Amino acid sequence: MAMSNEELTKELFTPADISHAASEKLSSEVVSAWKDAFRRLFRNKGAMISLVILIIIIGMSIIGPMTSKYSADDQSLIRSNLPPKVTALSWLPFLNGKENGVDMYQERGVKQDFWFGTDTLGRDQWTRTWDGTRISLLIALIAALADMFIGVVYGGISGYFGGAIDNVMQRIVEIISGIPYLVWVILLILILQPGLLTITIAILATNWIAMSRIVRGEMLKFKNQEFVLASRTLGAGNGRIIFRHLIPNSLGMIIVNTMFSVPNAIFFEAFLSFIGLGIRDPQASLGSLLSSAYTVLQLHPYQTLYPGLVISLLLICFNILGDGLRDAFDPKLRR
Amino acid sequence: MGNLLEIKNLNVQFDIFGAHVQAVRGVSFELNVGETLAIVGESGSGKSVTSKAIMGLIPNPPGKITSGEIFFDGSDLVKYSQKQMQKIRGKDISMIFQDPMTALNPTMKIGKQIMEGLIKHQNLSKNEAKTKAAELLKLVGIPNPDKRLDEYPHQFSGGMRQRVVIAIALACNPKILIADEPTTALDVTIQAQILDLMRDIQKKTGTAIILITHDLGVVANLAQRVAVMYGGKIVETGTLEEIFYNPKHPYTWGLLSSMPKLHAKTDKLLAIPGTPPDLSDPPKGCPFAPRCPHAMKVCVDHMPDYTKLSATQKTACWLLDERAPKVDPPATIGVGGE
Amino acid sequence: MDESREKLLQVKNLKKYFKVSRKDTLKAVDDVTFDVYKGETFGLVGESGCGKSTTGRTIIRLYEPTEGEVLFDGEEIGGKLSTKAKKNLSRRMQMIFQDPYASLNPRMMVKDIIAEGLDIHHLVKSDKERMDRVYHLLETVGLNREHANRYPHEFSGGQRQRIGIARALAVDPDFIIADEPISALDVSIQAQVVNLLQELQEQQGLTFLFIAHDLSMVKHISDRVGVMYLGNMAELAPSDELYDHPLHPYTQALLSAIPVADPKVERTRERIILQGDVPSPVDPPSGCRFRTRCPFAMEICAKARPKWHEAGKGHWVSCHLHDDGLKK
Amino acid sequence: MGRYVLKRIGYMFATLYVVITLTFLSMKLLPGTPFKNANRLSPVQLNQLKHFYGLDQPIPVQYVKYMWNFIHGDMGGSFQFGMQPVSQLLMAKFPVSLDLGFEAIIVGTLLGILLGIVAGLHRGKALDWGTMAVSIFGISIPSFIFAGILQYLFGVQVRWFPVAGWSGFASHVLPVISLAVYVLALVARFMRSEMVEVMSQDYIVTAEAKGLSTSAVVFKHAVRNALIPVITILGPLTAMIITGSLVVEEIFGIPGIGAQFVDSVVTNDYPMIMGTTELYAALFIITMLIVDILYGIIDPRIRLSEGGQS
Amino acid sequence: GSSSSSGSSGSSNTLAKNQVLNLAISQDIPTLDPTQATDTTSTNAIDEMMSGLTRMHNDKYEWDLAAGSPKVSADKKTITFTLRDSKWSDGKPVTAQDFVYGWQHQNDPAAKPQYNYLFASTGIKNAAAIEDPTNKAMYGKFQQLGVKALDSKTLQVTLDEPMPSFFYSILSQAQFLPQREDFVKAQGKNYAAGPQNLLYNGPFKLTSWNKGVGWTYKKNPDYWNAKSIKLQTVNFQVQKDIGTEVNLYKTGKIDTAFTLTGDYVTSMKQSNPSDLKNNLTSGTFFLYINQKTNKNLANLNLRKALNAAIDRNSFVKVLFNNGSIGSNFVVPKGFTKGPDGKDFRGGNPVDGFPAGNASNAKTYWNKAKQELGIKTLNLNFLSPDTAQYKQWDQYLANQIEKNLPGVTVTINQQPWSNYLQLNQSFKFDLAFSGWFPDYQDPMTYLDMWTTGNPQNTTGWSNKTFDDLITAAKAETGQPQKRWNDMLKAEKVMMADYPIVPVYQEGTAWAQKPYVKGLELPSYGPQYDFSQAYILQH
Ligand SMILES: Nc1ncnc2c1ncn2[C@@H]1O[C@H](COP(=O)(O)OP(=O)(O)OP(=O)(O)O)[C@@H](O)[C@H]1O
Ligand SMILES: Nc1ncnc2c1ncn2[C@@H]1O[C@H](COP(=O)(O)OP(=O)(O)OP(=O)(O)O)[C@@H](O)[C@H]1O
Ligand SMILES: [Mg+2]
Ligand SMILES: [Mg+2]
Repeated sequence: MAMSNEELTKELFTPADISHAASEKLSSEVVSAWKDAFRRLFRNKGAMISLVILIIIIGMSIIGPMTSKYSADDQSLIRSNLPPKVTALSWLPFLNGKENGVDMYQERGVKQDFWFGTDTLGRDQWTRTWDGTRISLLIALIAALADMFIGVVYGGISGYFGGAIDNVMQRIVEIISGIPYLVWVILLILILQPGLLTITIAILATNWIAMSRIVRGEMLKFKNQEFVLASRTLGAGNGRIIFRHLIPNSLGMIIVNTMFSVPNAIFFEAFLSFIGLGIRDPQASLGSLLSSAYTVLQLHPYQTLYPGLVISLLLICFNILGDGLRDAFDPKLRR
Repeated sequence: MGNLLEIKNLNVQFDIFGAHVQAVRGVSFELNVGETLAIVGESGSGKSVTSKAIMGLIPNPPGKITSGEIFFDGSDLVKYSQKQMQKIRGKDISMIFQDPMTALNPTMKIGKQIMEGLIKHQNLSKNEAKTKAAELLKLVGIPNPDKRLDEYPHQFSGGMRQRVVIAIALACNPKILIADEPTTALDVTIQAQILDLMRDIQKKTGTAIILITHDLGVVANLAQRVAVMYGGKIVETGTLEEIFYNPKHPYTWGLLSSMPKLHAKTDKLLAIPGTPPDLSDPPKGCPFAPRCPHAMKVCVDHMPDYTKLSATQKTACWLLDERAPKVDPPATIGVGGE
Repeated sequence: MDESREKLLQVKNLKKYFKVSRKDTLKAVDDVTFDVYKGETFGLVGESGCGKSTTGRTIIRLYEPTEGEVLFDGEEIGGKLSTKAKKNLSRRMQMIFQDPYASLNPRMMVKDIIAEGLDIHHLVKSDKERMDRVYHLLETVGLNREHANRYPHEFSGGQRQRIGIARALAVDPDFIIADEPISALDVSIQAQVVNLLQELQEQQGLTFLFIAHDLSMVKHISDRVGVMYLGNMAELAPSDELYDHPLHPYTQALLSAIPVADPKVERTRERIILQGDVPSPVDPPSGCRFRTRCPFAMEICAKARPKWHEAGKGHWVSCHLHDDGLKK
Repeated sequence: MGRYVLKRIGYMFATLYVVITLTFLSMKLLPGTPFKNANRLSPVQLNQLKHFYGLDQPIPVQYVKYMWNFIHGDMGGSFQFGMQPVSQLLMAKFPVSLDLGFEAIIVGTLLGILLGIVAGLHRGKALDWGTMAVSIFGISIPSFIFAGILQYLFGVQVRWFPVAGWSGFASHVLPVISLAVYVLALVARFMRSEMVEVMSQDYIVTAEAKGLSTSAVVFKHAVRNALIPVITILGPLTAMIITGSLVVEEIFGIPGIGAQFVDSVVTNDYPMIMGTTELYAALFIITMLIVDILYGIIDPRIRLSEGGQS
Repeated sequence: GSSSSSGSSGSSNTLAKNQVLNLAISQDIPTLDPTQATDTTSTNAIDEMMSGLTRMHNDKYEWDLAAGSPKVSADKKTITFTLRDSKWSDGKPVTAQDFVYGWQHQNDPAAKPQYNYLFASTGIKNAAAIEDPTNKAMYGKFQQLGVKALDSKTLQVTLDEPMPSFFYSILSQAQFLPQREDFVKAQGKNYAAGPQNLLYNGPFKLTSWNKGVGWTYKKNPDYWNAKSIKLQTVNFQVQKDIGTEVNLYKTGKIDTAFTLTGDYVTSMKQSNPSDLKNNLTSGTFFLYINQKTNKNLANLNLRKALNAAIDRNSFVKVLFNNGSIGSNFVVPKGFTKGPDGKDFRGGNPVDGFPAGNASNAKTYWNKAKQELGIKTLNLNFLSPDTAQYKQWDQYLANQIEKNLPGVTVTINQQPWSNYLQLNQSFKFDLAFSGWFPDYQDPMTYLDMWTTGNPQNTTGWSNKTFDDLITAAKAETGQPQKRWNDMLKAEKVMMADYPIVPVYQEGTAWAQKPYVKGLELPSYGPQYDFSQAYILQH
């Protein structure tokens, strides 16, 4: 109506050549549901920042230890409990190697800088922190992977086949979850030997329940969806239905849940370390670093600070990324 | 009859994922006391958004009224604060929603859900409200109302729930009742019950009704005036007879002829090809142009003005321009009117 | 109808019960009998929950029938089937689903959705052949080649429904069960799909079982119509016959309840407004299922189940009012 | 309802029985003996001690004996506590843990619900962001670090609260906070997403269309419905609290059962491990039952007689 | 009082009106039943509340209920004590019969005693036979134990062997206390369950015991020596976490913080330097070397190399900082004095037998490699899994790996019960362990290393050593010769290095300046309140 009638020429009033195919045209780009989800994820600033931080932390856990000439178990009591020092940044109050105003490096005659300081046995906290990060991540990874597999398989079988199989499998889950997992884990660790493997097994033994519930729910949700029925009327077998239809559609939830089970594993290992059932010495994990640093929290707070910072960052990032993924995969938020 | 409600050039926009969905684009209409106005149109054409805008219930974010006025009893509701709107909602204007299964709070007793509005707007005591609620249930045809008040929605069938929703909407004798697809989710036999009920009630209370639907049968049954929406705009409006027997917009034609006739044998339905426009990137010209069998070059880039065809009928189509070629409506149109 | 026409599908006393709890059995389909002739469209109508979908799904073997016989092309397909027979059946009998959003796997490309049947039955030898078939099918349903590499969520409801149809057509079936293929679509789009189905039937000689609750559409598309109520078949007749001379009180009520898109007709119509709701199929009324809402209910209706009998030529009904014994 | 509860209680005992049996068997897999001074004993003396406590009998016999005594309310004596009856020790310490956990759950849940409501109602705005930051922080700091910092800041530095102990209101503050943070964080997150979900439901629009005030819509309609899924995490949360309280009890010197449990596991104090496990399991199962019953109370759709959620 | 942390005002010399001492302790009292007590917390508590014939004070025994030196027969096998007048807390006198019952009860299988082997170690007549389940004739016949009440004030003890030198000091232990038969029987299952379920005859009475929280002693006015006791009240609260204990101390909630280690000592040194005290205990820590199942470890040079590889001085200074000393000996410093009045460590080298330094270690290791024909060696290092051990284990393992190139050490931390099992079944190469004395005599450190002794979990066997120990055991009549034999035995043993001695434990504690006279003896109970008092502050 912005246009006055005069500007409209008679010529405009002839039939337009509008093909109906044109109205069926789609925007030019091909977008899969996955791409769509990831695109939404990429638009989520929080999740992206978390992802970047995670990648940096993972990178540091691999290259971090190499940048120090000290290995994780390189002890020297002369270097015991040195505060962090970075000569280039020594104008910063917490990177000047001073504790209570005394330059500990001078006092002990230590020339080398320790960026994150040292622990009581004189080990380089920088190396140990990144080493520990790697172990913690490894625990998380193994736990998440296997948890994913056990949980997915268990939940998948239970949900897909349903009926009596489902009934029996759900009773078993009920009993397992009727026992506080802490109890099982501790007993398990005692019966086996404490260490990386045992912790992993212990986490596995109980962690998958949540995943199995979710996958079962997904199976129940999808197995009677019309696209699955359609595939069945086309003569598809169980294998095709499970691997072409059900799993791809549940994968979003599986990934999201994994994102939340990763921090759980890290957290749990830290807790085990605190009660003395964590990783085996002299290996370090973030949890074991924290639990030994905790005793000197007031005396040498920096020993807690750096592993604490890394573990918190890790958990925060995984959580935010998990939230982001959940939003990205939420069908309700899709257009 | 004075204008009870007058909407002028309403625009509503939703901001989602970087896109701006222009759900309603310059909608104007008025509603008179005691009449029933039907708004029909394609899914996504902005019917519900228009009605929610009247109620002041556009979720914000992501939605907002970008411009326009909604005059109710002479004052502009768009300018009202939430508090002021709360005084109007449920009392002067109330609303029934499409899906009776989800429109009731599953954890609250039916009685309480009906009483809430009464207590708020009519300052009734609890007991008075309860008595009134029972009366309302009776009015909408639910037997045993006193007992039923203490039950939960899940103990009601779909048709009964829709009656409860209607009872809630009618509780305070509203001047306007907006019914957004009140029967779409119901079976035909139940639908007939509900339509009957609504007509009865309007007779008794004189409430003006805005009936939103895409079922032209329902429109024919209940409405006096009709507005046809397409792509966020009202493309044609008129009385029931004008729209059914003398429609001028090709979309209205398409709508009417794509319905099979129960009493006349049609060989082939007249389908409207294509799909409705994407409102996040609405067409510059007539939104129906891409699907219109009579589209002209002008339609693509220029939105037509309304042409006043009678005191009551207005149509926005370039075909009505004197420069346009003469086009006849499809043969099936107007058959009922002989 | 011509008695000599070949029966493609025979459903005899079909029953499908679901166990919903330890004590309760839901009788979704309870003793339903009908035939579908080659090349015709058989319409199935009824209110929500009356067992239309269950009937369709039981025929196509998504559900095991509880009781009864189903013969397809003269062969029994009701009981246990060999894998080969099942596969064969799944080529000849196909289904179109109601919900255009739920019936396409959002994680698969359109070409893979359409070609799924081809893959399962190894109907194509090369990738090129496969793509050719897909393109052809897309064009058949009025879409174009570009759409092959798209994902379902990019399409509108009508387009999706057409993809669903293409998928069903891919295996060259003889018989298609269309379970409310248009209920979820816009009025203006419904016609597109209905027209498409009719065209396909003409071109390919398909047979349809068309399930819907929209009687006007069913009447438009079907040759014969069956009306279901609460798991039972209430009435079955050629569509014009049914609409012009409904025998069963339920059919009559149903027909009168449909609002007609014509103000004058609406204003003058006499309606039969049924009271109350459909009873639960877990605990259906004794005798005639409809008696609780029937304006003409008699004593006998509570006691005996009305017989399924032919009241006129090709006009079947199950009602005591029309029972020969009672008519007198 | 009554029958359903009875059935659930039946299930409960069955689960408990399995727990007891499994714990008993795993006990037998634990290496070592429960005798602390075993290094000073000759093998003969050691065997003698084992004989005193019936540990030399075949496992089935021990099992039957244990079950027999258990049914009769005798859980045996604790090896690390000079054979003091386990039941007495548990009764002395368990209430403290229960108290701590209960306070933490209450505080954490209430605050978490509140925060979740606030965040959910201000979705995408600063308040939402801030609340969720607090919440994510809460689940990202190991509780022992958090407890240590709280103790140092508020116990040693500003001295508002006692450093340790479990007597009087002031002494509860720090441990309860340390433990409640996690609960709060988890509940807040859940509550937020439920609020967002519920606020977009049709019945909320219906309520708004009645002209109810915003607070009435939120508190009378939204919160109750949003609470339903939140209740389901209370079960797993009690389990979390068990782990958390173990740490917090140790740091704040709270005479609860947590630290005791680890000690008993480490010293092979069989009767004590069994007793504590049984108690934990019972608590856990009862919580689940309560949660289910609560579920039915809050959500009328879930008729308990129909078996509730599967 | 909640005065500020340093308490510098507490230098007055007047006694405080309220003689109250507040303490924290890492563990609740496991049991107050003398028959069940095996651990220090229990025995300490029992010791505060009960009196036996003797009482340890300043590392020496003093006569407690024994009125003075007993009559000792010529063969030193019969000892007759006269009891002084003293009362139980219910007013009844303590009699010789109470001792007889107490001792017999300790040997009654029905009471399920856990520490009764002390009677056999002490040589009480028939004790060994009564305690031996394989001895069909005597087992469980506690009536045959060599203890008799001649009258209510006279107690006669008969021994199988001549009286050992530690005889009087061991009599102070919980196992040798009197118990009242009527009371024990009346209480039955409830005996010692709480303050009301006990009779007291010692310096303090237990007035409250809140399980898991703490307990309170009040001075016992009926104690025969009550006038020498100044403290009115001692409060204990249970705190497992040392950090919390230190915080409690700093905020003035407790008057003494015990068992400070490394970092906490440093922390205290900064905040309350003048409050810090330390002391040497008689606990020794060492590594068992398993040469029974690991044949490489049977090589002397390898064992010497292991001994030389560890820098003990840095270890104790940096990681403990509590007065612990590096050790190269078996019998600890300041534990017992010989007949000549000289400390045992005065007889053999005071600081032990030189183990050598890192370069010696390499030399030994090279020799060992040659002799054994190996290049590398992996050692399984068994240790208890208690928190403190973590750091120590890592240090020791690292020292060995660092100074003996080619040796790798795998740390295997196990819960105590499992540790014992693995240790006794020789499933380790090196095992970290500590030893606390059973009685005040070097023999408690030495005889365990004899061939076939169950505590000798090294597999080391040396005839000369065995002979010297046997001789010394028989020579109770010749104290000096016995002493010399024991000195010689230690020398023989340390020439063979069947173990790697690491350190002798010290203990550091912080004590407010107004707390005086609190003793932490090196042998006997952990702390001794009998002389403690509180100054005004
Ligand atoms: N809350 C919302 N957020 C984003 N977009 C919205 C929202 N509500 C409506 N829209 C958009 O506004 C447009 C008009 O929607 P509206 O609900 O008014 O359609 P309608 O005509 O009522 O259709 P239907 O017949 O399907 O109910 C649609 O494109 C829809 O996507
Ligand atoms: N898998 C199933 N398990 C249990 N009950 C079922 C199942 N499928 C259908 N039903 C029940 O059977 C009855 C008939 O269902 P059906 O889906 O066949 O009805 P319909 O006529 O297709 O209805 P609609 O028009 O709503 O699609 C309903 O009451 C339904 O709840
Ligand atoms: Mg709408
Ligand atoms: Mg259906």
